[in-house]
Amino acid sequence: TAVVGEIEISDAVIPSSGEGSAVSEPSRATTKVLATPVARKMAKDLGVDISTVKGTGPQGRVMKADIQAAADTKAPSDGAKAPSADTS
Amino acid sequence: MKTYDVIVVGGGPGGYVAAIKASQLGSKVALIEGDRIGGVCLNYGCIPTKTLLRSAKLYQDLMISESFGIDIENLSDVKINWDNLMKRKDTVVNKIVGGVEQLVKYNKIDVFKGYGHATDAHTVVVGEETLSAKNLILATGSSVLIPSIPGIDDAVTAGYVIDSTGAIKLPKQPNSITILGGGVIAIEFATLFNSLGTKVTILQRSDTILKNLDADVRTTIQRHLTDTGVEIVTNSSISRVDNGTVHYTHEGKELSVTSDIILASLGRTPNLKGFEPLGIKVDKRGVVVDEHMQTNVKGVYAIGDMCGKMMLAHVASAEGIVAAEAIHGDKTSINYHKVPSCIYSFPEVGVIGYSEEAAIEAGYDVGTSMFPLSANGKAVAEGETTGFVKIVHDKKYGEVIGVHIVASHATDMIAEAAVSMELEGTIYDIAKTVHPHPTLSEIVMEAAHGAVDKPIHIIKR
Amino acid sequence: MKTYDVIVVGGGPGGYVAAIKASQLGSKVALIEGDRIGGVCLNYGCIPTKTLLRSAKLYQDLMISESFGIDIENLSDVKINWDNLMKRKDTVVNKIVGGVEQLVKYNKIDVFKGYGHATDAHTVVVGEETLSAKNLILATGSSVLIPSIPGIDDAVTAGYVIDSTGAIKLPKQPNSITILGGGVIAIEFATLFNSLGTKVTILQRSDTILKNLDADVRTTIQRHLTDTGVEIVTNSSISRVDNGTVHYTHEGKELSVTSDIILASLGRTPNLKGFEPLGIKVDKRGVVVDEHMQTNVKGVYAIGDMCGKMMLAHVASAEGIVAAEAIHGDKTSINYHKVPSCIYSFPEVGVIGYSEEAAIEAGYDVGTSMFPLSANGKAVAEGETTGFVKIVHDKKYGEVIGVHIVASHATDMIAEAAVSMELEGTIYDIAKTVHPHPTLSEIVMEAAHGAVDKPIHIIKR
Ligand SMILES: Cc1cc2nc3c(=O)[nH]c(=O)nc-3n(C[C@H](O)[C@H](O)[C@H](O)COP(=O)(O)OP(=O)(O)OC[C@H]3O[C@@H](n4cnc5c(N)ncnc54)[C@H](O)[C@@H]3O)c2cc1C
Ligand SMILES: Cc1cc2nc3c(=O)[nH]c(=O)nc-3n(C[C@H](O)[C@H](O)[C@H](O)COP(=O)(O)OP(=O)(O)OC[C@H]3O[C@@H](n4cnc5c(N)ncnc54)[C@H](O)[C@@H]3O)c2cc1C
Repeated sequence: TAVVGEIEISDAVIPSSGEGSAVSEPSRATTKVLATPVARKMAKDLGVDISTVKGTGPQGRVMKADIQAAADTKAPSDGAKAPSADTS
Repeated sequence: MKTYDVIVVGGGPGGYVAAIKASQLGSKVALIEGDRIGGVCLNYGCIPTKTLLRSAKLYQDLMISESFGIDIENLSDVKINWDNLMKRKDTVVNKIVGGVEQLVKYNKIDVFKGYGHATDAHTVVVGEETLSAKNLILATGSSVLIPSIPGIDDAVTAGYVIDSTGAIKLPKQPNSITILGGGVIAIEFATLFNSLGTKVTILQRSDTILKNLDADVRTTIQRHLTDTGVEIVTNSSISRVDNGTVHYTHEGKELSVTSDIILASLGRTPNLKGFEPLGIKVDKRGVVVDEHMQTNVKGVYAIGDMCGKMMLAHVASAEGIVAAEAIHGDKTSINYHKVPSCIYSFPEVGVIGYSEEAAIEAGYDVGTSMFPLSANGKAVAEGETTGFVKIVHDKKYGEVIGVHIVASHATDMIAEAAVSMELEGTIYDIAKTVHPHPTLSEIVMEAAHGAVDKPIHIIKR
Repeated sequence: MKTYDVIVVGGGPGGYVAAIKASQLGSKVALIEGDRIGGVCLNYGCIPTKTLLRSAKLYQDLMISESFGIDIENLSDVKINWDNLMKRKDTVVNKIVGGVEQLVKYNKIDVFKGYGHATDAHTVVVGEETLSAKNLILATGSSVLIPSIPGIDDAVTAGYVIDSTGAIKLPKQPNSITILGGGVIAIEFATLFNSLGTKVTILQRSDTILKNLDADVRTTIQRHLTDTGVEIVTNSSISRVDNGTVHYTHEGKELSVTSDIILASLGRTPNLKGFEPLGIKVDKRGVVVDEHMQTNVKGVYAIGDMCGKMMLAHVASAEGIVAAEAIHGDKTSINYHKVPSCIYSFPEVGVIGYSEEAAIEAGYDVGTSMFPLSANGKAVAEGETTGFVKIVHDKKYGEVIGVHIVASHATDMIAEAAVSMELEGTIYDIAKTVHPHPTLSEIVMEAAHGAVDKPIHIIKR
């Protein structure tokens, strides 16, 4: 029989062989916060712990408006504004 | 001896992008190229094939122009001018290669013409020159693999068997072509020649073309190719080549097919010659690298086709940027599950992430939703209704983990999926996004609606 | 008297989608339509124009097929078959309208044929029937506005002046056409007729066509139309119409243009007849609604063109879903700054969000980045290099707030921007997303790179 190369150029998907998929297997064990990039940046900026914010976007995604609202409600009482480390 | 911060060997889409990025980040960069800047992609791959496919699509549309209300008195007055086809391809390639040469120059990169070889991890010799640098980026690409089939060497010598580089510069249009292999490149050439009126036969060893793609994509493309006249023989085992004749067995029968030209598209192998002294680790896919593209040898990086991860130009470029950034101290990486790939068949294919099968295998709680192109207004208006979109999602959060599009503009459409996945978008986000009417992209939204609940524009029982 | 949960008046893309969504959410729904299901969009707007434009594009490509390596012995043997063009358009429209009729039926919606009028907020009369419902969704759309120009009424009667509905069913191809107005519809018809070889003149009152669009888009399209033979007269004031002749003043001079046909594309006005008893508030754009599409009258909703927010089919549909959801108790809304709109010119236009001017006016700290299509490999391969992408972002977090694309496939490409903006994506996210090569979508990534720092593929001084 013909010897056919292992490697096919521009082959669309990485085969699920060990080495290939090990590169980038996502870690799916942890619960994550669905949030938009802008919301995350804003949370860091305004010292809001994003994991405590209830998202109003699709499927509870935290949107920038949610962070703004969280920052607005805590701002008057909370003068210290400890910046949150959570930037997941 | 000339000293640099970074030496890049190979000027393809991996190497030249790595060189530009490294230079933009402040490194002094040398780029060594033995052939032409642009590599396989610009000179023999992506660009020439897409240029020819553009003409082929026009020819195909022209043949059915009557159905669009445009009459051509004598269709036999319409002729493919092979010389002009080739000339246009060369013009396009030269223009783009010239542009990249300008870019490289503008970015103050020293270019050395010639094939380089390394004497150690910091020294590369090219012609009379010896260059030294702290970091080395290898980007030498891959070459066609001609398998050892009895008779094939003679047939190559006699000009019957060619590779993709030969296929884009044929002196005249073949009446018939046999394509060995059923990967992406094979399918693009099948599309090209079939549309231009050449009789095309595909001999595929396994039971399907385009293996690793989602089953729905595979079967749709296979059926469409067959419907438009391409002969596809799966489960075929080639026994011997005799000039233009390929002998093969299929379902226990000894068969043969004779054609003007045989295109071998059976795989590629990494270009490693001249780098043996480095002792870099290689497995059966290619050079082994960590997530920042560094090989087992410190300061030696490898990117692109030679690593064999996903043999695509944009992957080579993205890896080039990762390598340049790593050298600069920025540790970035690529999630290959978020990298799109395309087939420029008619209709086109654009896919990203997990196929349904692969997602199940990876342990996701998989949901899928499909929406056919035939229910899309723009597709009907354009008269191109073969295709669909299929969204694969993780039921946990509704995160989109795979998108598979077959549609006339699928290669443009897949960017929406890529950016959605980069942003960890869910089916809810895509469903909520207002898509313009009438566009093919509406099917993406409809499929997302279908995944969430109910699509508007289909009868779903 | 028949009783429903929801009565929808008008079966265009606003009304039929609202009806289907309401039914999917469990309501008993009546849909009243005086003409054909599908409204302006399917019958006289989006679909027929795009069907004709498909043929026009093919004809245009065919005229330059030699440059693609395809020879046609006698270009004069290529003829537009106007009857077949019209037949194809009708076939496409009927197919899609038939599909929507099926959908409506499948979703168990009672359809009443005829023009309805309301006697109060819960009662609609159509023909012999009186229907009652707790909620009313008005979706009656808009009609062409023929301005009062001396002589225009006679010219309408004589068949010289037509509207867009007339323009898609001309009995034969005009040799020349004068288009009054420079909005999206005007530009699409200019593209259509110009590509088919009709002499086109546009008379525009203000100093630019396509006002409200980003200045770079406007000038690119205006220049391209002019370059391809369309005569555009801006700052023109029409004084009188005399059969096929339009008299106008331009830069103080009295001028005139005579053509076979005059297309009036000067605006549209909401269809409100029959709903006067409801006392709904209307301003100069149309019916006034809150963010859930409710009018000032409780239980009476209005959607689509009659509200005059963005006169687009996908906006009407999205508003229909919002209204149906509001009735069902889900308070959703639309952010109109995240709704794309398209122009099917050659090249196409796809835009979303703020133009540079509008963003500055709105008080953003505006950053912009442009990347030209001429530096894109796929565009060169396709021979269609007119265009660019322009990304407008808020410098604070890099959020993308506007994307403006001119490119042959811009209408497909804008979906990427739409989903990015829906997910509050930044220029960093788009730059990081691996885009497939070679595609037009790479320019989006390059522009994002340019916004962040430096693009790879351009000489940026
Ligand atoms: C027909 C065809 C069509 C394709 N279409 C597409 C497509 O549409 N989209 C897509 O994404 N991909 C496509 N590909 C794949 C794409 O071309 C490759 O993935 C891409 O070129 C890999 O880039 P690279 O930089 O790793 O290597 P290459 O592009 O192969 O470049 C390597 C360069 O290194 C030079 N070189 C090698 N050894 C040395 C040395 N010792 N010293 C100096 N120089 C050296 C070579 O001359 C070459 O120029 C196609 C490939 C083919 C064959
Ligand atoms: C030439 C042209 C091209 C266009 N191209 C595009 C495009 O490419 N993309 C895009 O997004 N938009 C396009 N538009 C705009 C688009 O057609 C409208 O925005 C869309 O149709 C509005 O939908 P609607 O449901 O609000 O109203 P309509 O589509 O106007 O539907 C209203 C319906 O209500 C019916 N009706 C009215 N009064 C009554 C009554 N009293 N009783 C019963 N029925 C009634 C009418 O018969 C009609 O069918 C185009 C428009 C034109 C004119």
